[in-house]
Amino acid sequence: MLTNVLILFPLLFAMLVRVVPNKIVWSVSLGASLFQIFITSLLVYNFVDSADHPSLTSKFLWIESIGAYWNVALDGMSLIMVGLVTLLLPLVLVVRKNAISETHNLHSLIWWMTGAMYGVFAAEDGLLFYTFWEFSLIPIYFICLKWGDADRVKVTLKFFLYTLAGSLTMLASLIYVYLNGSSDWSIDALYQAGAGLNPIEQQWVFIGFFLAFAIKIPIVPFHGWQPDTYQSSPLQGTLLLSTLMGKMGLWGLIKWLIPMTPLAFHMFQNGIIILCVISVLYASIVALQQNEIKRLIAWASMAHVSLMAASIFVWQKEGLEGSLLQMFNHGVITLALFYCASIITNKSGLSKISELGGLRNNMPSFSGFFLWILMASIALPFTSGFPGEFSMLYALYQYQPILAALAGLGTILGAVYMLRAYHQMMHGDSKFTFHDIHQNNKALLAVGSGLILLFGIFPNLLGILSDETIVQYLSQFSSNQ
Amino acid sequence: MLQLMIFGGIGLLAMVSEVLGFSRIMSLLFRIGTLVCIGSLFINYGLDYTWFGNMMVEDRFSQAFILTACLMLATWTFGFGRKIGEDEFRNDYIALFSFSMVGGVMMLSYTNLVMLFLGLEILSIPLYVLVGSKKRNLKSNESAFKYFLMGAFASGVMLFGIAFLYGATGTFDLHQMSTKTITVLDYPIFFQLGMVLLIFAFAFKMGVVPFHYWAPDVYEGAPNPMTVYMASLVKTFAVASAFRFFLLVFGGEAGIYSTLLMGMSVLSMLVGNIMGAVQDNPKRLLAYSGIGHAGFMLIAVIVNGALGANALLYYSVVYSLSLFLAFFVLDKVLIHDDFYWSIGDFKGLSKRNPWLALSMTIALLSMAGIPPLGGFFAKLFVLKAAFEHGHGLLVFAGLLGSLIAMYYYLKFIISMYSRNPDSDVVPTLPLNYWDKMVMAFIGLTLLLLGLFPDLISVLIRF
Amino acid sequence: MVTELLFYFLSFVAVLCAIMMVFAKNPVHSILYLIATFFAIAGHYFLLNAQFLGMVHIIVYAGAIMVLFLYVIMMLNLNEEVEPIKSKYQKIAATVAGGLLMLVMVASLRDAEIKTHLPGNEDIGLVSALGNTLFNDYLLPFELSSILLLSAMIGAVFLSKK
Amino acid sequence: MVSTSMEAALLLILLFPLLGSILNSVLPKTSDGARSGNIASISVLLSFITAIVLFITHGGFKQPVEVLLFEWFHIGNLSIPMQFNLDALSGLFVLIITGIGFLIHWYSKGYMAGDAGINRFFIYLNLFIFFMLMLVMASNYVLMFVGWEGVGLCSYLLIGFWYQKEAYSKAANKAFIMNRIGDLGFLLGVMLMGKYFGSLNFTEIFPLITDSPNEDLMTAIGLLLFIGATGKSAQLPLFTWLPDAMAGPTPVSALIHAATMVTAGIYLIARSSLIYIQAPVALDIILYTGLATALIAAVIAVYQFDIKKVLAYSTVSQLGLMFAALGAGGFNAAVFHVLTHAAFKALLFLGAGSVIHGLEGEQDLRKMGGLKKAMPATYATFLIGTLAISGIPPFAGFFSKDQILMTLFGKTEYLSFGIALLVSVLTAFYMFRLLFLCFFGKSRNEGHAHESPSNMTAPLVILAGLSIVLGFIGLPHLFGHPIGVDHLLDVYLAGTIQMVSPHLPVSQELLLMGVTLTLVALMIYLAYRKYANIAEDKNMVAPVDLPQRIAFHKFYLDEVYDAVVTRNLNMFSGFVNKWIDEGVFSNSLSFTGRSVRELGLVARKLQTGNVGSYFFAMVIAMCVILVYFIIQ
Amino acid sequence: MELLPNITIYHYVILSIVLFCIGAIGVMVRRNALIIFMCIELMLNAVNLLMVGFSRMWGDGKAQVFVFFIMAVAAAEVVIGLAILMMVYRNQETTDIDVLNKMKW
Repeated sequence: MLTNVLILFPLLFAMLVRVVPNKIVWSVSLGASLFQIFITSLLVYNFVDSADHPSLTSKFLWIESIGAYWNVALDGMSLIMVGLVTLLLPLVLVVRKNAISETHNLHSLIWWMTGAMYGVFAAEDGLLFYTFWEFSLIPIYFICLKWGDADRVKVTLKFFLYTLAGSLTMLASLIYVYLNGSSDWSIDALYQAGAGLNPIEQQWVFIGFFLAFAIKIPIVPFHGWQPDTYQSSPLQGTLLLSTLMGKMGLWGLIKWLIPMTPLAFHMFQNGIIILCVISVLYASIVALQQNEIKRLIAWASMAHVSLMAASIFVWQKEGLEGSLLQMFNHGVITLALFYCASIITNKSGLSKISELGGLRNNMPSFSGFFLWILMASIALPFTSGFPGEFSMLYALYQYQPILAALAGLGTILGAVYMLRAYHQMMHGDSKFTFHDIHQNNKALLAVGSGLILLFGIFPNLLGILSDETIVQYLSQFSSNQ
Repeated sequence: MLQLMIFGGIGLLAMVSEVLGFSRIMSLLFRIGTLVCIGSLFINYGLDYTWFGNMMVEDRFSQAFILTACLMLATWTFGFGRKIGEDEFRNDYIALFSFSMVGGVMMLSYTNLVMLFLGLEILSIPLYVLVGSKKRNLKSNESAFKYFLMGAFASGVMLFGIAFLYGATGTFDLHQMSTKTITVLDYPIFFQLGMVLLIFAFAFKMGVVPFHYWAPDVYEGAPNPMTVYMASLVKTFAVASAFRFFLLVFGGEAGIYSTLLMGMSVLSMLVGNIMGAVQDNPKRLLAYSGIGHAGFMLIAVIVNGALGANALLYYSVVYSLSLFLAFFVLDKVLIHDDFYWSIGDFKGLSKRNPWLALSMTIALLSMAGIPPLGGFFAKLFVLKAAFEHGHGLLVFAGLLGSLIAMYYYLKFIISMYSRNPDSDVVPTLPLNYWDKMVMAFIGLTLLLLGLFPDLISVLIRF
Repeated sequence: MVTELLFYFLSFVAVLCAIMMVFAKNPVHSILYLIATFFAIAGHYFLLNAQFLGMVHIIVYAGAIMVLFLYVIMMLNLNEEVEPIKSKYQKIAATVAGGLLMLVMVASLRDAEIKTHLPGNEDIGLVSALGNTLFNDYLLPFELSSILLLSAMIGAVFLSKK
Repeated sequence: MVSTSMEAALLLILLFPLLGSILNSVLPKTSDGARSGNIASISVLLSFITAIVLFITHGGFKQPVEVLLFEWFHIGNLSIPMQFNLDALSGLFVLIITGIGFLIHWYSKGYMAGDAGINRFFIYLNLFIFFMLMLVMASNYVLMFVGWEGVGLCSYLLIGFWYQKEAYSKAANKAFIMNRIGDLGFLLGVMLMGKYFGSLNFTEIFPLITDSPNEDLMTAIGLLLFIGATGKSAQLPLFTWLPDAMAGPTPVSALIHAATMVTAGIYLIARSSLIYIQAPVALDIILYTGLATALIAAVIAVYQFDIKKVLAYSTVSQLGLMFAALGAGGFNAAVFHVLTHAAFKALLFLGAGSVIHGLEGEQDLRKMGGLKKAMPATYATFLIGTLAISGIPPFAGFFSKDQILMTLFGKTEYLSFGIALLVSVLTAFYMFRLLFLCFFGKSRNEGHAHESPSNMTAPLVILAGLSIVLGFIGLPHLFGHPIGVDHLLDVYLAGTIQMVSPHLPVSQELLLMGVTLTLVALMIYLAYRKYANIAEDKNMVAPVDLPQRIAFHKFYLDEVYDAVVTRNLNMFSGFVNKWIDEGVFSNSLSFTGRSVRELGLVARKLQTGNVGSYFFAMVIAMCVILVYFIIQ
Repeated sequence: MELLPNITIYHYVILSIVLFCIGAIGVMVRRNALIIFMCIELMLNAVNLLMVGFSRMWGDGKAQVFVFFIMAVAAAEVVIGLAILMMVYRNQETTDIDVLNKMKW
């Protein structure tokens, strides 16, 4: 029941916030995000109390004629994702809070998106999942369209159509699975129906789903929309896209794709892991050439999420644990990175790495935060980037050592492009005259850095939520395979 | 039958109202009539009637479609009726609309080809006039002219088809024809030729490729309320009558004829949307999108049966509502000379009037099939039905078409939200409460239908 | 035998006049050719024992409709050869397309080997027989066709109002 | 958890430097930075004292001390605990790190005085100590990797300490990235262990190894770990970062790039000695890599003119020797050399720092000379350091180097012994060249050299003392046996690591020592002849003939890497970016979009607006469909 | 009495197809809307003829009744069609379809 509140409150608030006066909208919606934090902590508490606590699930008949239910449930895995959304929501709300027009519209869209994402992570019903999945596309599109930079029109068009194309193939697959099942959209029924399909059918269903998720994640060669979109979006949009939206795709892999098509999964597993590893390397190599700071982070992020996808596809406890951990932490790190990028861009008015330089002279404390976040991004131990990355590589290693080694090259390349960029932007003689960042920015960065440190040293805070669930979840499907 | 009489009666009353001096309450009467129709349908819902020896049969299908058609008409009057009601020729309009509704009702409940043909003509003839009702407007003239010529041509084709069907079976009654087709046919060749020709005519009326040529030109030139009427209600009548024909004659998928329909459907969804992608005139664009949607509805016709009926009903309702909303906004925005309409007129609409922009967005997203708006379930039902009958190609084409359609819907949205208004337009577009109410009503209905699609599908469970 | 000859004669006249109608330059000529075609068709009706229909046909088409056409032509001053000729290619293409349609339709009757002779039943074409059918089985359409005509009337009046 | 004071003390060793670092970053900055220097030094000193106390009270860590804090994270069933332990080996390293570390902190207070970033400097330096301690105190490989990467980070930060100079921060990047390459090998090795042993704790892995030998597996693990070591300890082919790392402040070079961090590779391999003794192939590879590195670095060192570069190459060369010792199975010899090397190389670096400080930043040997009088204390200590590294008895270097040579000789591989001998002879040559160029002859510097302040020279003196005495804890059999002190270090380390204690016949051993010493003395004489009395720098311009030039340019290794790796990588990524990503992916996307548009533009041509053409099109469509039906 | 001994239904079918297609050709060939309209009337007549033929074939009057309706419809269409033509002519002074193509693409 509480889960319903979690999902529906943001959607409701998205409407309410439009009528809040522009002056106080920021604090009101921050207050509401505190409410979400409260709800989430309550959920976590309930979950820890008992894994099948009644407040975590809710099921009503929705569309009788086709057997669709409002069926939401949270388990250890989805709680991590929900936690991520909840945690990042206030951060997304407060970044650059004064630098944007029509704040209440923006907040409304962010809340809308948040609600939809909760729905995606909690849905246990195929139709509901798809509904939320698509539903989350609209607000982010509008955010990018309305507040993006000069290229936004072309870029967002590409983004929207690209992701929609994926969604549509997923829709086709979903319907197909549903039709071969027991006229029920619930996830268990779909699992059964999917597993009952013959290999050829499963392959097609798999491809349909995979396209949707691969585009969202994104994995090369389905990434065409990503760097442009990250670059053109306003900061909030970039944050939502990079930290949360890509996770929806990964979540889809875990929750929807692989369990539903076990045979096809076995057929494609190897190929897709190889594809993901190629994607890691490809993204890293292309990142070497980037001169736009946001693009650089976009490519780096792509390398990371590809690795997550690879490790999910290993479909072992190690991989799932690692990737869930990393999904969470990558969210935090990427948020912080993009925030840093926006600070640099706003302070200097430049976004080309080669045009910047010597910023460390101007912004010593910022440079410290930035370096720490950057190190987290390249998975320095004791940052939150490390445990997940290590686990994922480890899982990949269990699967095939060569692939782990190749994916590991990505971490080397990561160090190369990140440090090179840091060097070019921050080091050298001072070129600018502005001063260090404002206290508010510092506070925000401190929160981000603190989270990075916290989850770097105590990654088990997340592990205790998900471990049990993962074990159960995997054992549920081991018989199918 | 009752509906037939009510609409016929209103038409007659409208004719004589001028003479007898109660023309002022005519539009009220029209509305009351519509409501009475709705009420009567609710009262008798689910009861089957047969009139005049199988000339006309009221069954669940026709009742569901007539009911929704009346509801759509009520909504249409609600949204666009005022505009017409202020016209000096309002009684002519009311008479023509009533008569065309008579034709529509006939097309929804026919069991005899005579009724189909007459219904089609009774529907069309007022439309020819209504399309040209802006008598001084060159575009309106031209579109009436084109619509008339092509419509008459299509009537000829249809009649030719009916003649061949008669030649093959010796009857105009669909039930009898059905028994004949199931058993041995005397003249299979005539039957085939007749079927094909009849399908051409249906295709023409539905506006599916390759008989769609009239649609963009006519939709563009017709006055907005008429365009909406044609694109929503008339299209529904056409598709539903085709559906009914296949339902009564074949009782389901129709073999090789279904293959033909499939081809048309695929072409419509692709060609309509691809051509829509290069349009700049909003009305034309929506016309092409309508061609794509007709392709979707045709899928329901192909699938047929209860499944198809449900999908078709839902689709037509949602599509009509979306179209109402879109045209309502269009009507408010495109107020200047109609030869230079373009999507550019929507520039910065969100700044000029956020309500209009929001409504347009809802309408477009619904048409595109984004959940949780009604359009999503419309597409879902259709695609599900197609998949259930193993028509993967249709699903593929449908999805591809939706994707292309999204592209040009986004052009509107981009224009509305991401551009600044031209300096020479009125900075704000005022709306009165009535307008807002209409938009809110339609928009919320679309949302409601998306959240609870069963609201519609209960109507048609046979 | 006579009727057979008559059939071919009437068919010939109908087709010829139809072609002439299509290709005549002067609209008035077209109308006259069309009237001739109608008469030939009426002849067919008589041949098929549909005497009443034949009469009605002549009255409605030749008498009413064509006169209306003629009247409009006069009113609009279209009786001169004002129509610019379509380009030759368009004409040829159109003719070829029409011919193709004809060919295809005829071809679609390809394997019709049974030569169905037309049975003789004189009664059906008579007024009383038709009246029975019309007012029993087809009462509803008959009544509804009044609405059709009414709407045509209203439409015409509406369109001709200034 | 922490249950005894012993364990608490162990944690304290770790925590003091971290606390120092945190304190320094939290407290507001002072203008001269004296306070931060004090905090930093004291924290390390406290660590050192704790370590000593622990060492004494715990009987030299004969029994390892372990503290399990909590489970850091786990991968499936593989648990990675936050667990620290101290045994003989790590205890020794802790002492080196904190001891030398303290001295260098102390020295840095003087050296860095007045630098704007002194506060930051001490934060980094303390952090470095923390991570270095973590590296050696970790009880499993992952935690060790934390320290491993952590010191890499600090090294990065400190090399690029003067970030305004782009070259410096480039050098920092280079160091970090090269280390990363090695780290990947390390990680893969760790994963391989995890896969086969189901654990990464030393205490759990090592028994398993001895229980079930598996040479192939051990070789694979050994080689992977060694890749990690080559990065961190600057061995071929990844050593080029270390000379560049001299961009950092000199104390950093002394602490990180000579005494401690670069020996982490030795520590790693010594720590994993159980693995290596089962992997002879891996050992051989280590041996030859070490020797090759040592030789090449020594040759390069002969031709360098930058005082710190000479020392850097010397470090590489000495590390090579240590690896050679490891490769020969002499883990104890390597550790011994680490110990002595830490003392005298720190001394040399700090001495060089003192010289540089005295000459106000001058590092070029060609512009020094005759400093003997101006900087007597520095000269004296530097001389001791030089003697130690050259292997002159009774200085520390003599004993450790001797042990390495013996170990190699004991392996009866005369090639490797010969190379090692050559290296140690070359060491004497280039070190004395350095000494003569720097302190002898006439001054070639315009400025007025001055002696460094006492807080800089005091550590020098202490280190000089250490350089003298440290050797005696590893007296060779030859000397130790008669007086009953038989190699204290070996005794201390026994049981912790595998070791080889070669007992050559006395005569043979004496002969070897004699030969070595003779050659060394010859080299010193040659160096004296050539470099001691140079007044002008005219005959010391960059070498002209080809072999010299090659050596001067470090065998063009950087250029080769640049040409082979960097440039190709850049070209490749440029290619991928331009042709694949933009060329194929972006264009195919926009092509799809465009083609839909084009299709629409073509299709709309059918919509001519002319009714006749519509009829025509419809009739054609009808024909087509009917034809289809006829064919059916 | 056998009125048409050697004339089969196919004769009528083919005749009406021919007439229908001539109508269709006319629709395509001509530019004068009025003539096009007349051609459509011709097509309707071809249908009528076919209907009557089939009516004769089946010996059934329904088709002839249908023809009445067709005539009624034709009449209504003519009325409307000519009214539209007049309206167009009033505004544009032409009934040439090549001129009445303002809306296209």
